[in-house]
Amino acid sequence: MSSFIKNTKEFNQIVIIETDGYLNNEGGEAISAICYEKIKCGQHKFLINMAGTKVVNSIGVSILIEIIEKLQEVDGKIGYFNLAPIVSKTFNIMGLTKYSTVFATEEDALGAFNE
Amino acid sequence: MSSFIKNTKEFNQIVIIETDGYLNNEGGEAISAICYEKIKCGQHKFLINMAGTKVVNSIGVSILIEIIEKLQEVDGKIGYFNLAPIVSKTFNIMGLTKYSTVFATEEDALGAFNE
Amino acid sequence: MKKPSVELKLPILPNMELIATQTSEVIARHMNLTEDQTGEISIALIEACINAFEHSQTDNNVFINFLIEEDSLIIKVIDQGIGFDKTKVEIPKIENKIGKGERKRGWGLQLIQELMDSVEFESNSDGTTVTMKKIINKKH
Amino acid sequence: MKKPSVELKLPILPNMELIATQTSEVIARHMNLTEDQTGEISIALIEACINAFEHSQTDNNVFINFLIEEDSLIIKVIDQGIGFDKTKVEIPKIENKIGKGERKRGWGLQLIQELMDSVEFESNSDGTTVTMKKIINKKH
Ligand SMILES: Nc1ncnc2c1ncn2[C@@H]1O[C@H](COP(=O)(O)OP(=O)(O)O)[C@@H](O)[C@H]1O
Ligand SMILES: Nc1ncnc2c1ncn2[C@@H]1O[C@H](COP(=O)(O)OP(=O)(O)O)[C@@H](O)[C@H]1O
Repeated sequence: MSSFIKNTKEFNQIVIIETDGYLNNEGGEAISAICYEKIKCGQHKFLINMAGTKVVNSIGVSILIEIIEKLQEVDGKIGYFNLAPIVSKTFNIMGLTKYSTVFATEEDALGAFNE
Repeated sequence: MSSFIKNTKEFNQIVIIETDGYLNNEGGEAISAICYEKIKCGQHKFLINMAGTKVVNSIGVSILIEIIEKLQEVDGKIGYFNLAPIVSKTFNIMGLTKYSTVFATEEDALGAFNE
Repeated sequence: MKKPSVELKLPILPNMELIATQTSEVIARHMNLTEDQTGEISIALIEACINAFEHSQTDNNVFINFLIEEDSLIIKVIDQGIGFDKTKVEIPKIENKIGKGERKRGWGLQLIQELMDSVEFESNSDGTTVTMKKIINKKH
Repeated sequence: MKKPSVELKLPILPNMELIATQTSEVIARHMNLTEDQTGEISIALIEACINAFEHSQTDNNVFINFLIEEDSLIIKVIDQGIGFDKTKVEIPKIENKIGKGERKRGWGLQLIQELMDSVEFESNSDGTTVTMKKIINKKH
């Protein structure tokens, strides 16, 4: 497993992935590998805890767009929490926030995804 | 107060100083300013929590040697805990560990200083 | 007195753009920039470096110059790559990328322009120079 | 193929040595060095930079070159300062510094030599070049 993935857990049918370090091409692919695997097994709610990710690049974030697209096919969704302000800003500029949600905390995220 | 000093507290006549960031000249002087002030008021046991200090330079560490010297005059002592391995190694090479003690944790440090 | 500058020469290797951002963070602290501005510069710089790396030969280098001015930070990212015509680059929209099997990438220039106060491109077949400027909001 | 190198040109400003260590940390990660070796290089480099800054004119620059070899990392710190005679520098001992009103400083060269695998000094009145080498222990 890539060292970019710090931890993966499941909770109430929600997959929560915790990242660590630079979200680049490799980091994005490490996330998508997990998501695609879990989608095959019938999961379709994903949350990413990005507390450990202080810096991203647009290639890594583009891979999140691929995941969003894939999730539309299965009526799934993805969200993020614990984002550094600049990561949140980058997601905004790229428009991810039109198709997925940035939450402040894990609690907020789980609350919304459990509905 | 310098932003290098994250927190200062007193506990059982022991002054505990928590640092944050690069221990350079300025950082060293921020520590010594507190120590000299407290020595004037009769304190002479000091512990430094260096969890937030991942990098040091020899000028900053030399100021700790000045503090050790000053503490000898008042029969006081100084110790450190939560050191990054390279900080601990630097203290060893410079010989600080002959005149002061590196502890693994706050608990160990307080235990030894309370005796 | 001469204005202080920091210059980097980076090889084309994975993640070397992090040297550029780490450098910009030290400079930002020196200039007493806000955390927001520091982050904006970091991401813009990463994107400019990735472009420079991606369109260069592996034996080339990428040069990054930071010019510390009184009220701004000017950063030049210089490559010896194949060059490009900025006017031909489409502005990306996520609506056009999702559900259409389109290439998801193409955000670098857009991010640079949104995150910096001014950006200039000089490009020809010998390479590209991106000049980005951040006007300083001092902390407090 | 040419060996990859990273080159920095730093101005004489407070804490600019952190650019050098941040750079060495990115390179160390690229080379898959252990945390111990990464830290040793960081501190040695800080000390070499501080010396270079301290003995240069403020209008000068300090140059740092990292040469990434198969089994070692070679770092050169080059200043245009006043130079010095390494053989005249005393080896510091804490016993001689405590309780004697002596200057507490004088540890930089000692740290560099203890932390790196080999160190060479070339110095004359036009400046000093310190060449330090770390032989790589790969992780695992
Ligand atoms: N430094 C450069 N050298 C050559 N071409 C470049 C450079 N920077 C950008 N380009 C061109 O502009 C396009 C858009 O760049 P960008 O917005 O960063 O997105 P991406 O690199 O993901 O395609 C690139 O696909 C490339 O054709
Ligand atoms: N790059 C340099 N240029 C000129 N003199 C130097 C340089 N590096 C070291 N020196 C000399 O060597 C002495 C010892 O250096 P060092 O061990 O780093 O301790 P310190 O700098 O604290 O005195 C310095 O005081 C200085 O006289």
